[in-house]
Amino acid sequence: MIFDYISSFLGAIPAAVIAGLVPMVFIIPFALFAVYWERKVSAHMQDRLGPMRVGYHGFLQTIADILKLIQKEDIVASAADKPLFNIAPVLTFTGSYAAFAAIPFSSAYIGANIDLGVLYIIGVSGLVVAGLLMAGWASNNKYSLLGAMRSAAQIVSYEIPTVIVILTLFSMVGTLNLYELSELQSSNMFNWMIFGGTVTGWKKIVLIPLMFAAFLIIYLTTLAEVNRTPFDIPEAESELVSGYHTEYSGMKFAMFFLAEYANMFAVSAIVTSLFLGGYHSPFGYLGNTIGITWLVPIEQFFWFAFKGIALVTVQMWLRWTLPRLRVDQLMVVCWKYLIPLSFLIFLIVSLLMVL
Amino acid sequence: MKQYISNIYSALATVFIGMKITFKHLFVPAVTIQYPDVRVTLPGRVRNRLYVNMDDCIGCDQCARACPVDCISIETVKSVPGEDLGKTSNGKKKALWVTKFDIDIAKCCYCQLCVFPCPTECIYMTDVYEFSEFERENLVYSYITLTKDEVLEKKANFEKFEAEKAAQKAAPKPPAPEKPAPPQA
Amino acid sequence: MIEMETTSTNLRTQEMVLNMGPQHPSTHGVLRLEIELDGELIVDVRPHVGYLHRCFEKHCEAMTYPQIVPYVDRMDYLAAMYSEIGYAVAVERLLGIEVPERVEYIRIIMGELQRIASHLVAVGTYGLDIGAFTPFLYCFRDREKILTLFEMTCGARLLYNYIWPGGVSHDLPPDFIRMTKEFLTEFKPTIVELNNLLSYNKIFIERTANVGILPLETAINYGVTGPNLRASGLKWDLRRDDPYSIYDRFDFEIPVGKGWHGTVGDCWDRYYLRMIEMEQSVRILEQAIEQIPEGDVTSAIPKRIKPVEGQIYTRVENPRGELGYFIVSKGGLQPHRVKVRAPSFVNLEILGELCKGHLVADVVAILGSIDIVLGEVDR
Amino acid sequence: MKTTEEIFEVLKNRYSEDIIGITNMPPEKIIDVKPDAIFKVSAFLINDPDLDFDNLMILSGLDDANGTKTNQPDGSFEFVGGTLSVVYHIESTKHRHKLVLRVSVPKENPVTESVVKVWACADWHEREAYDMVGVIFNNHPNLIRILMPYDWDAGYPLRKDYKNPEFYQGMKVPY
Repeated sequence: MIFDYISSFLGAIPAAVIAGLVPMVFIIPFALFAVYWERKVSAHMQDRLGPMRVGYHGFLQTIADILKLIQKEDIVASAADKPLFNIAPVLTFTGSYAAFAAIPFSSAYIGANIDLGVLYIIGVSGLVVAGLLMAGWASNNKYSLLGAMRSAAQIVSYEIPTVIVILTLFSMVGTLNLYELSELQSSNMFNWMIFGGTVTGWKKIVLIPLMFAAFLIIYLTTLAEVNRTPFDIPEAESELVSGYHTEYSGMKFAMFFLAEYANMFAVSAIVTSLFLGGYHSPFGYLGNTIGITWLVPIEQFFWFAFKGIALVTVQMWLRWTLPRLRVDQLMVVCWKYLIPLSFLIFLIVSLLMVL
Repeated sequence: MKQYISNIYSALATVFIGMKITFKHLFVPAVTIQYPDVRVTLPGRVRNRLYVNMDDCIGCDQCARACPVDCISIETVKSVPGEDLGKTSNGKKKALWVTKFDIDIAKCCYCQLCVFPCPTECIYMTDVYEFSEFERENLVYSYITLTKDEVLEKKANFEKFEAEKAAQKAAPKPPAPEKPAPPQA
Repeated sequence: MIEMETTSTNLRTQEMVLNMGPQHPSTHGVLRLEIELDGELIVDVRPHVGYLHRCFEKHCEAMTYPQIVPYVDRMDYLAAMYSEIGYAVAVERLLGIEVPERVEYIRIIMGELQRIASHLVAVGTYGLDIGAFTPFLYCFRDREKILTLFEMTCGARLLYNYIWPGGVSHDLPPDFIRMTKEFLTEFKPTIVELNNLLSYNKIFIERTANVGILPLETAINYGVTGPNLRASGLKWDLRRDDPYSIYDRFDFEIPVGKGWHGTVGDCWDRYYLRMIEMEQSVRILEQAIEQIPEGDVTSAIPKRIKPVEGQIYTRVENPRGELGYFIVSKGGLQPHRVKVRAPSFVNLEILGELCKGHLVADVVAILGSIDIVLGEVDR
Repeated sequence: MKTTEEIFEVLKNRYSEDIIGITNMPPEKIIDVKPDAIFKVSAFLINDPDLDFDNLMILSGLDDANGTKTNQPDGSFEFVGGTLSVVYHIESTKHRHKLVLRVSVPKENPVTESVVKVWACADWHEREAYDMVGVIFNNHPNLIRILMPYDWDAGYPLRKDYKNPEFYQGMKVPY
């Protein structure tokens, strides 16, 4: 798409660079906004006001924070493994950034239109685990190590139900290409996968609760993959201080932070693309009605960002409501509840599709 | 199996109840205030920085003795007959020059124990609570109204008076000595 | 209790010593725990205290009796009113003086308000330890209201120096009764809300039920008191069992742990007991506010406290347990020896016993449920 | 409910050698016990069904300051001789009676017996008494300092003749 368009007159390599930088234009403002948004949401939930001093209602607070983080001294603990310590935040951020390549922001923009898009995203976010493990090991801190071990176990386990749910969808639509998946859910809100996709008749009625359950499962598992409450045990500030990034400060810490918020959006984007109609509007497009076709992709981008941010908001809402699970209970939730249930859904849906 | 399903149900149900509560609180007005712009009105009995009204102080040292952390230090010099120190607002006659009245407010524990024994109610706690300093020495407040020279003068006066008194005492015994006896420390 | 077979003899893993504290977000102050870990499983916990030692007992020996009161505040800074009540009761019994009726009522009102405030902190920070941030702020919002009431009365929000041997420093301000009534009506729905938000949450129950079970025998032998003892099932409350002040005039219940979601004496019981105790405190307050007589509050304060030679141990039911003062007088203006039986100090001893065999995350849950204040442990 | 005198009679009949007497310290009455007998007396007190003292409320060490006072030229003073005491306040949660026991040990050789095996909560109390007053409890599982730093070697702070050291680990005291 955008890559093909640019490479037609600039050549492949500059096109790749440009196409690769486009998500950055989105992620950094998003992260700045999301941090601000999280503070405000949490503050108002707790009868507070949150940041109010920098800019209108503290709107520029995160920019001030970033400026502060940039100015901070880059501290590396003397007993730390320096190369690993320095690579880890970059690797973590790379993992979450690379996931954006296959996410269709609108019908006109998708970084790379890969046929195995979903699997690519799942695979690439595995890099995050490597980054976290590196950070935990290289910090030479027991809390970091415990946090990293927990997060590795957690992320690896929670990928299983995610993939099973994706498999369920695959058995319904026969494609793992996120662009095609999004296109399948076009034209009508009830074509969204959460409402059973394009399947018609009695099957759809049976599918709706199943799909709803599948949506809940994938939302929970992705929540666990980005280490958010109630699954934030790798960071668990009350027991592990702050887990794998205890020893990080300044820009390296900011990298982890950025990666966390980028990841939050990435998983919400996946859930959106898979279940909530991707970039499609639930109502139809203004651009089509008034005949300006170039407005449609922009509207689509708006809808995509809107759905993504809405899901991110729900993540925040959960975080400021719930306590945290314990490490063994986390595994219990995954292995005893989510995996059997997702298998069950997978079986029923596959049977339905065969019928 | 029943347990399994009820676990799922109770987990989801309690999560939703919790989410409902937090959602309700999104629209509750905040209870915090924007501090330097908005300030709470403090009740009348509030205990913050100590203040001494030196016009009323008679230098009786009772507050310093009541203080559990010894943050008040008072030094006084007796007045010489003929000097009029005035009266306090509740009619007590002053008899001492207060040459030192320092409160180390950094040590103060705001317990108000110094306020109660004061016979003239000249030491009390105000509602000023913003008085941080960069240097600890600046937190030692001196309340005396006399200047340094005056303090020296009063001391000298008193010493002279003491010396005279000693001289008078000494006078009747032997014939008057050439020099007055050295003043007692 | 988690059973793991990996610790059997044929698979010996190296133990890791994790140093938790003195600066750690959930040790509630400067407590240092030396935790021996096998993976995430706890083999041993050794608490090290003393980081907040301020020589309270040594100070007392150089201080007159009224001067000790501000120091007493600084022991249990979350329940300073109650520390003062305990001290005042001890000195009064040593001197053998009676205090006016109104003073007793004021003390009970202050004490119960303080109990609510202290339990709110306990409950809120416990939520924080488990990972729920929001209930903590709701608790602090209500605690602030109580502190405002205290500020109206004596001018300070945290360290009051209000209850003196023989009386109280000020009479109640004119608005106090009305504002306390308002607070109580506002506060009752908050308990329900807190219960719905935190206590009955499935995740919270999973984290705390059947964790850190304290059997009654062990509890008594270790001298555990207060809500922790009652959660283990013994109906033992000094307000009723060793009455001081005028608690025998009020109608209130003493809740005991029933193992609502697990075993008797687990973390959830200890936590939930504090919730019920807040309700009971509200009950006492409502009665006390109705009954409070008029009168003078400073008349019985002795001008000079100089007890004869003797010694006394008195105890009161502090929000955390049995707060005892052992005062030895040799007939001077200063006590010969003051020793405090701080409930947190004694309750903290069972931590090592409770933690064995649990996970690291449970240390936080258990420590939070014991509800210690380090200022009182270290004195 | 039993009064101190009744319990004193019971103890006197059983351990006549080890019970010294009853002291009146108004408003409390104290039973004095010999240092080397406190363990067996307390074990009897907790095990006897009529007494059943299951709760040790407080264990406090104190310096009696009853030796001969010698003043030093620099204003400090020292007590030579005299005793240190350990006071046990115990009660029964079942029968609701209370008792005060006291053990006095000479300051030169302040050794008594630990009661940790009887009341587990005595552990930290005894460590505190050791830390502050310097009473040594035999058979205590882990008798180290508790509130003071583990390497505090300037003596026991709650003794009346305690003097602050000039330096602690190279730092001036007071700072």
